[in-house]
Amino acid sequence: MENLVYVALFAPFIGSLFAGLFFARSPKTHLVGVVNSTLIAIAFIASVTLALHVAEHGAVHVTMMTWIGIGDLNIPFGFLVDEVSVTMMLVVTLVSTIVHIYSTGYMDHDRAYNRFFAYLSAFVFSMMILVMSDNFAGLFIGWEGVGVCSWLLIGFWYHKEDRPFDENPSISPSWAANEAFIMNRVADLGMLVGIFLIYWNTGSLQYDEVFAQLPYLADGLLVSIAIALFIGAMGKSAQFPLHTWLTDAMEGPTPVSALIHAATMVTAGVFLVIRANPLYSLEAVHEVSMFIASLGAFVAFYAASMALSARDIKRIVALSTLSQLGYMFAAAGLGAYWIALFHLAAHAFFKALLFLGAGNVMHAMDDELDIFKMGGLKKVMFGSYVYMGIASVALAGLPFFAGFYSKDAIIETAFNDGSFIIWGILVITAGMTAFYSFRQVFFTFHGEERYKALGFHPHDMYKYVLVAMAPLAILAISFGWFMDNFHEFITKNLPDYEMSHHTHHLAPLLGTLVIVLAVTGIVIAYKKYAGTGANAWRRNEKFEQSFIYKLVANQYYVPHFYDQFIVQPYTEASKKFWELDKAVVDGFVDFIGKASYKIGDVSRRMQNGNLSSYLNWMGVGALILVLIATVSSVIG
Amino acid sequence: MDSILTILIFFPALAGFLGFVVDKNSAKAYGVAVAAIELLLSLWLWAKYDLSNAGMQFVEKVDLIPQFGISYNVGVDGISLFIVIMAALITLLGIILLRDDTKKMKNMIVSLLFLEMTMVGVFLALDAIVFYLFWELSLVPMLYIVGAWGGPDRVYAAVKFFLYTFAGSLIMLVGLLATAYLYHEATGDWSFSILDWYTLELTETQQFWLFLAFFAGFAIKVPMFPFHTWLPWAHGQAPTIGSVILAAVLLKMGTYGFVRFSLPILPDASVTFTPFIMILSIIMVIYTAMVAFAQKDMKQVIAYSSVSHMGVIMLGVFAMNAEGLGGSVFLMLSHGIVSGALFMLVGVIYERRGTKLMSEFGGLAAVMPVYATIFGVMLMASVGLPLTIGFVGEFLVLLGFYNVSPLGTILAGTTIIIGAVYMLVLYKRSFFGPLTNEKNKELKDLDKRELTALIPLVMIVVWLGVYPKPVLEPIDNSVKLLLTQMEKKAISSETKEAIVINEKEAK
Amino acid sequence: MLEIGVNHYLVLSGLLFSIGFMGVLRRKNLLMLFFATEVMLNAVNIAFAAIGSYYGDLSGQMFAFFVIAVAASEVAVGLGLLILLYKKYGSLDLDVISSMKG
Amino acid sequence: MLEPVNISLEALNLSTLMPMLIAIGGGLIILLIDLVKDNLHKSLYVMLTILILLVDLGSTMSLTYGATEKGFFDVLLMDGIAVLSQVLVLVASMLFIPLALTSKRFHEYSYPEFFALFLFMIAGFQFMVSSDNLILIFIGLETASLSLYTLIALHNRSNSFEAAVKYFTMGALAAGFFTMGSAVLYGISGSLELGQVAVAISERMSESGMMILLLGGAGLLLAAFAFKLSLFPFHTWAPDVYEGASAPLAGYMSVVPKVAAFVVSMRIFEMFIELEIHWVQTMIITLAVITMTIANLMALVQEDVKRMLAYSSISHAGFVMVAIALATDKANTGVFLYYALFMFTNLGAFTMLWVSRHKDRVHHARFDHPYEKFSGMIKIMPMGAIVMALFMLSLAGVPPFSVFWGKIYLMSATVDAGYLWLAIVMGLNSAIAAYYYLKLVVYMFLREPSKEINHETVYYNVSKPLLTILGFAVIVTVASIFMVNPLIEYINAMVQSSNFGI
Repeated sequence: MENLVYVALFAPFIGSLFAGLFFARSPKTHLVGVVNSTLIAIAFIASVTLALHVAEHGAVHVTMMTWIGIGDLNIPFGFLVDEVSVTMMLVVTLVSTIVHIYSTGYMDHDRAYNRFFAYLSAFVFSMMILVMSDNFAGLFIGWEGVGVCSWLLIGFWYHKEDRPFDENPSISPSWAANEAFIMNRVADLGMLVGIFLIYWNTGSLQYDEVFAQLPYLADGLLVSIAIALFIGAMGKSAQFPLHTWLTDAMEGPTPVSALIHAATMVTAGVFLVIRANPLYSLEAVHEVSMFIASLGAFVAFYAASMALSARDIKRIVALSTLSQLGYMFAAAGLGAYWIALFHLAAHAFFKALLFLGAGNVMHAMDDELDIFKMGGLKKVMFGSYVYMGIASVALAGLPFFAGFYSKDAIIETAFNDGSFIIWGILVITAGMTAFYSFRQVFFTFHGEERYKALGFHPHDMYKYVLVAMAPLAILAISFGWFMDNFHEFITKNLPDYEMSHHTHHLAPLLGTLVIVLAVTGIVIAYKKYAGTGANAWRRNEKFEQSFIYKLVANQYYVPHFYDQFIVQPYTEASKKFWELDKAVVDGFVDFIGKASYKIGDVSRRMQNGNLSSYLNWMGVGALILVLIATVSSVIG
Repeated sequence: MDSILTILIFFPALAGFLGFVVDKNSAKAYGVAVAAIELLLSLWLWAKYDLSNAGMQFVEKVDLIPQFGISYNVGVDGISLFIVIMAALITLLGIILLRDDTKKMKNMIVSLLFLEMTMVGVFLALDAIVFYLFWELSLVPMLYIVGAWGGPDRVYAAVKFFLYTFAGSLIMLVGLLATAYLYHEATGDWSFSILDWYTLELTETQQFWLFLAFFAGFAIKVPMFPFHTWLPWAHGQAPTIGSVILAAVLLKMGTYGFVRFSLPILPDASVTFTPFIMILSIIMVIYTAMVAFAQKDMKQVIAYSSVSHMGVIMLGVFAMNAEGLGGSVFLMLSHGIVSGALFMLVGVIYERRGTKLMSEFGGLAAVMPVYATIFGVMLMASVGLPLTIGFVGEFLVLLGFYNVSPLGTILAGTTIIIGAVYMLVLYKRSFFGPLTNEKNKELKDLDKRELTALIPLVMIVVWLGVYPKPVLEPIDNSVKLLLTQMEKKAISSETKEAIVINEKEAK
Repeated sequence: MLEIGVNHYLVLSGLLFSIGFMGVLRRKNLLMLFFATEVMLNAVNIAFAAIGSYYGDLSGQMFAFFVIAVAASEVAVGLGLLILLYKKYGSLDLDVISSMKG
Repeated sequence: MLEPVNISLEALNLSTLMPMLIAIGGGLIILLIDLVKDNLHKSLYVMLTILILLVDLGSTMSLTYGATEKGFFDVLLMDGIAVLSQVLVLVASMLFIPLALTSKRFHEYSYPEFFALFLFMIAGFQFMVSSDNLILIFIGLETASLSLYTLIALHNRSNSFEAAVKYFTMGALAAGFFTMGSAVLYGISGSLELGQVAVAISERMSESGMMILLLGGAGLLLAAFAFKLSLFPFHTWAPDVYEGASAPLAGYMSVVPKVAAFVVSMRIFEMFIELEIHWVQTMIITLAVITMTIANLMALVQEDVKRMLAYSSISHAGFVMVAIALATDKANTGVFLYYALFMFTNLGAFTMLWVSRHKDRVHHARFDHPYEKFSGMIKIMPMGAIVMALFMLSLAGVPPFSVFWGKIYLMSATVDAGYLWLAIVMGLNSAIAAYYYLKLVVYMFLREPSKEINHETVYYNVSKPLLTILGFAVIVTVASIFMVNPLIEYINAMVQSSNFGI
């Protein structure tokens, strides 16, 4: 089994090296796409085998070698494949495989095809490290690794120029990439602090050793650790207020958005909280957990509200991702770790599907993103329509689709916990989710064919790509059916979360409420956006001028705020500091030099060449001597 | 071979003398050959280095001025071993990177070889005066290199560099003399041997003043805020090779001095001054990173970033635990490799375009992909990406210092954010975006010469990022020994408490 | 009747020395300057002679003789230089002889 | 009734007088040779002078220094520092006199009187250092000074005359100070022997008004020696005299008269300090600090290398003056060590100037050696530039070159005496000084040569003897690290066997 662990881990790495070292400079090599996809598939197969093994025999733990050993610190490259990590491995490798195959089609015409695969496989490798590591430092390697890959991939089309903020809120791919990286770094500092706290108080960074020590630590310390680690999670999972990078990250190629910014990397924060469940489920950190849940609920609503008015097809999906991440955090914060993980997996499948579908649309529409310019596309790209439909249904949480089971469980959890505010927000958000996701579907595929006037000639994706997407569609439909199996499997490792009888009793009622809200949302969306001819949607200029709309459309002015109150002051301060550095710090040094020179210049005047004044100086000197002597003898 | 250290120190100088005879067209080849031999010698030293011994090895001692307690005394331990190897490596790669049409090539090679002697000498010296001797002597070739091959303000920059460091080190010299005097008072013998000084017990007041005197010399060399302003000048005007060696090796002399002198000789004062050092270091980290962000010139960004990273190293030195101190020694290496490489990279583009202004560039990734890739790797190492060399040291330093001051660590830890800010902005401005400047459209990617110099660095960046153990282990041993010595020597109980002696004892 | 003691000699010597010293400081003519230094040296001679006789010790007078001898040789050398200088500059005014300065 | 004066030859201990007699006799021989046959080439006189000095050196070295020897009516005092300083004076003279052997003719060397005067001057210095009798010190001082004035004037330029006159006049004033100071001491103690003066002072210290007398005496004597040692503000003659004198003589002046004056200062002022008259120490330290600082600052703004070196010599003297205030054995050792090492570097630097001495002032209307003259020298004569740079670095105190060892030894002595701040001031002054030395290095290495400079102009005056001397200076400057230990050992033994002060 150990070998399989390495296979799962290093197959993507080999793919990355293969593409990066040998083919990076050639324009496009089909072989790269095939080889890399195969290698990821191998990793997937290895993960499946491992999952079966874990289900039967329990966790596999391997230690490859020491990484950092100094003082009392000993960090190995150790990998732990248990129920939690194997679930993540499955999700990651499955989605990655499909995205790889998808990319062979999507990136077909890109001149940096090989480079793309090198980055993409490297990302999978980093993500595997992140989920498989058996210690916090290893987790951090993956954590930063996915950050860099994300930076590379968001900025993949680096040659695009910057556009003003009003024209394009994400300015340019390279700008968005930097934003993502830097914002993640802010959170990473929190994570590092968490790691430091853990090390200095438990003497280790290994999960098992750390968790075993937790009960002996002081409450305040536990709270600090929990907060610090969660700050790290907030960055990767784009929780408020570190969320703006995620929507801007949509500047990257769509497969990237599907893989990184929907299915895998952004869930790393959730994964961290789940991984650290022995910490977060402690009574001492209950407040922190509650905060996580509340923040999750808030973000769920906050992101959904922005999605209501968004026009950019990818931004809508990104915001929905954000919203769903909120759900996951809500579950995790409330202690329902396994439900969070379940939603994580389900979300990965249908969100990846949704993104890839959106990618198909973009591909067809020559990278046009504005849904106002689309409409009626179902005629020309039926396959994509079906996929996006399925994904949206799953996202909206209609019965029998994956999202229904997982999301419903989260909402139920909130109710069960007695956190009715959270529950209320989540329920409302569920309705909003249904509305905006179908708003997008209807805008794109139904209604007037607005694109025709603009001169687009859409066509659907390659057949094999559509076929490759099928597993995601199947899982988006059926994943929820395996909830009980999953429950049984995962609770060997994660604490179980049982609903109370009372909740159990009310569950059908609650579920119905959510379904009703969701259906209502869909219906409204249909009425408004799916009509043709006379019923067709018209832009409501007046509404777009209203404060609420503007607030939401401008992302609550948070990016403006960052620009005005962080970026610009920082830039200004930096310039001021530079001037200060030159004028004062360096100026002082130069002043010493200049002053010395000046003193020299002044004192050389005594050297006027006139013997008479020289003699006078001697007289003065004798006087000075006497003066010094007198003063000195008087003083001391 | 018992006298390997002597050979290591004086071989380059001897070769430099003989280099006067070499024909000027063959000078570069000669330089490469000599530097390569020196590197091999240093690697051989590593091979022969006894891992189980944390103390000084290959010690040689010859009395020079017994009347005054000065002797030629050299030795190597885990702390200095790798810095020496790095110095040899960087010199070799720097010489390789020299363009064949460099004017006065022979003078350049000879100066570099002399410089190499002084660098190696500083790190191997176990006698304070011998240390000081190499320390000061290193200024001379550097003065020439900056002054003769530099930019328009080269003379100003070179003289500023010389005088500033010279002034500081003279105050340090007074400190060294005072220490020798106190040793004489205590034992009746004159000795400038550092190892003898390690056994010297000083009162807290004495330590306080001596620390300040040492500080003057080391802090300017590091350079610590607010004594850093010579550095941007020197870097801004120096030729590529000058900047590379300055950043990679010469700055390390300062931090090495703190490790070799201040800590073990003055343990109590070191602990007393930790808050002071911490504040200065944090200012260094944040303030200079911000100044770096405001720069328009690529090289200045990297120059200021050097200062910022040196701040992190300083924190590690004063962490008083093996994690932080060992981390900072490792960070000295990694900063040497990474900043050396970054200066080389800036030099590459400067040679092609004659400018280093970021506004002149943009979209370079399209025409020079290999260059952009290597730059990217170094950038990531510079911002401390795990599995690159930059992470290990930075992580350990911050980890170690957290035990001293959590708040300080968090403030200094912002380096991972603001470091990323200026580096990424630099990268974006130069390499990303559309290729608009006509002059950049015909730029050639890296040639063989440049690749030969840069690829080894890339390999080291990855190798030591993934597998730092061969380097960390000797460092760890020696650092633990040093901390044990400090603890044993410390007189105040606070100091003893501040020093963390690790459970796993030094061998 | 006033007894002339050693102190009177010393006061005289001090006065003469001061006069000579003032001369050195104030005179601009080189020749006058030389005279002023001679005055100073002679003042010293008086002091030596007086003190020598006060102590009954001969070394003071010896010193005085040597000072006279040295003063004579100084005049010899000094006048030689003075003539050379006069040939070059045509003047003995100190304000004129100041080509080297700074 | 007159008694016959009975003096046994043994009591005279003539061997103590031998060194001076040799120098004087040598000078007379040279004059005699000239009487017999004129128009002999200068090389003869140079070699003759060296030989005489060699014999002189031999006779000096043969004096035992284990115990203090008195001789010649007890006015000569041949103790350790007397022998040591004579050795220094003689060695320095032997090294400087061959600089007369230039390829170009110079006025002064065509007169054999130059060499005779040179030898008389040395005799003067020898008298000066080997006596604790104020009379003999005065005689020696004046003999040496009067010869020196003449030697300067012999350079036969209007600047030289001006320099000689300035030096002479100020010297005369200083002689006045010295004699008056001596008179005061004589008045206090009734003796001109320093040893007896010290005894008398320590006895009468508590008398009222004594301090005022001492103040006058010590002040006047310090003024006189401050003039000799060119301490601020008595230094004003130095730059002009250096500029007016020939380069070898200027170099010579920066070492030999100062060594002699330092020896006398040690005898006189360390006596006061050991009598615990603290204000003498304060006076000296203040003078030393002001001197090294102001001279350094003034050297910064010089345009001529020789004038810069003049200021630098002043500064070095201030640096060494600190040792007098410390009055410890180590400090006194430091004085000799410093000058022994400084001598070679300065010899080299001034020889380089001499080598490049041109009869026309090509580069500057007033100066012989402006900085511009050396610009780009590395391109024209690389070895010359490197050698000159070595001397400059040595003067700046960059290890391991010679002056550095003197510097740290003195600084160490300062630290040992507890004057940490003073040591730091000394250190910082070295840093300031580095600027103007570097300026020359910068001109030589980092500037382009100006058009009118070629090999000919900078190597104008070169000759084999000069190169030999230069080589000698380089070797000592560079390899000084190996000579420091024996030097310290020898000097230390000498200093410890001396008997000055009380």
